[in-house]
Amino acid sequence: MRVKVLLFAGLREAAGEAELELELPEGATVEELLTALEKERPRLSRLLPLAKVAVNRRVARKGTEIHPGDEVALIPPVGGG
Amino acid sequence: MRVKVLLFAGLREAAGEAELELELPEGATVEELLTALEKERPRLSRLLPLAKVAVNRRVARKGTEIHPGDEVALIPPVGGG
Amino acid sequence: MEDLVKITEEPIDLEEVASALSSPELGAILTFVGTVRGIEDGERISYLEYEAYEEMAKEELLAICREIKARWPTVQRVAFVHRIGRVGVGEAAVAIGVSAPHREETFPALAYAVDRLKETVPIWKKQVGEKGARWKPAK
Amino acid sequence: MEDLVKITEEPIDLEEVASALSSPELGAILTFVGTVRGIEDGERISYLEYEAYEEMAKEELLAICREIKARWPTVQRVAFVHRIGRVGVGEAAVAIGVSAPHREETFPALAYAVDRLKETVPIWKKQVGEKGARWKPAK
Repeated sequence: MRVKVLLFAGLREAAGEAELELELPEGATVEELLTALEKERPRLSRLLPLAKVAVNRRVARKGTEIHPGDEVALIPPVGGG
Repeated sequence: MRVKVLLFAGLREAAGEAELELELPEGATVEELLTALEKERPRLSRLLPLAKVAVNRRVARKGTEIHPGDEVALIPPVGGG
Repeated sequence: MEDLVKITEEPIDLEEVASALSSPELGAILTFVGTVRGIEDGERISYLEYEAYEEMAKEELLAICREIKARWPTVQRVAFVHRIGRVGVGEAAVAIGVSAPHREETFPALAYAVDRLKETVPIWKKQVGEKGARWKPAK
Repeated sequence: MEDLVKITEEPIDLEEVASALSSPELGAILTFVGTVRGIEDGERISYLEYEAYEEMAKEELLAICREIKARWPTVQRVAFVHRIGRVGVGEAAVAIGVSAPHREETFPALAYAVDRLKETVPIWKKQVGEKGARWKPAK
């Protein structure tokens, strides 16, 4: 499946794009997504360990499975206000 | 000496005036002022025990002496805000 | 800029309060607004009527400003605006604010400012409602 | 009336925040405004640039509104307005407010709201100053 991943803040700048697409096996976990992403975008490797992953706008665990149509986003450390 | 006394809130309404004058011996204390006031305005007697007395805009003790030209005010229980 | 201490018959201008507390070093502005409730202990209220011993109230409020800055030294500005005269239901009777570079001390400082206003400043309120009019001391 | 949750590129309108929190039963309105400081750790700042994952940020803010009202039940309204894009020194980046019939619960509720905003809501700030630009996580 093709999964769209939203990027923000430092991760967006490091990637040079606000969203990207990854090819993943259906039902791949968040952890597998991160591994695939690090392989495809090595320049994100320093920032990825600090980021949380949101699936459908909720922070997900490493083992959460991703399904077609899910909204996936990488959340680097936040700092509103 | 003639001493001007400012009245506020319930005391002002009970007295029917916002300020009054009392004749007191020079150097009379706050306590003596209250006694004289109660005698001259008996209808204030219920409210006077609840009030503080300010001399020159500071809350004074019973023994504080009043001098000519002092600004005396009766402060019933406050409730701003 | 000085602290803002004002007793006024005009409606309270929140922009004036915000601007008195604003400065490029002060990143945290905390403001309390007290408004007139339409119901008190089950009684429908028409309006409140506030009265102040203005000169003494201003001196007391300035003293509270100094106390706050001594006790919470990061707080750099304090504002007190109290309306007097008739204040209708839903309208602001008082606005109290503090500002500091960071927010931590603004919360205890403002809570203290509100408490002290109610305890020691010569301002009185008469509640006028369906059961008549009466002077209400602070709770 | 609903809670106010808004993420906007426009300057924050404090009147809108006050009006969202106002109602004749709600006598206590407490508002925090966070502004951009001109100096951070000795560095002169030009501006901050805020970015949000807007859809998720709004859902998180609405969840915080619900948490607050569950934990401090007298709090009846909550407002969060966060500016995004470039915010100049001295300008407001965020306004957060709560209102209740009486003031007691507004203080802990608002302190909690500010803390939670900084910890969990997907909004980022880039500080641009004389030493360059960098993303700043919350302290």
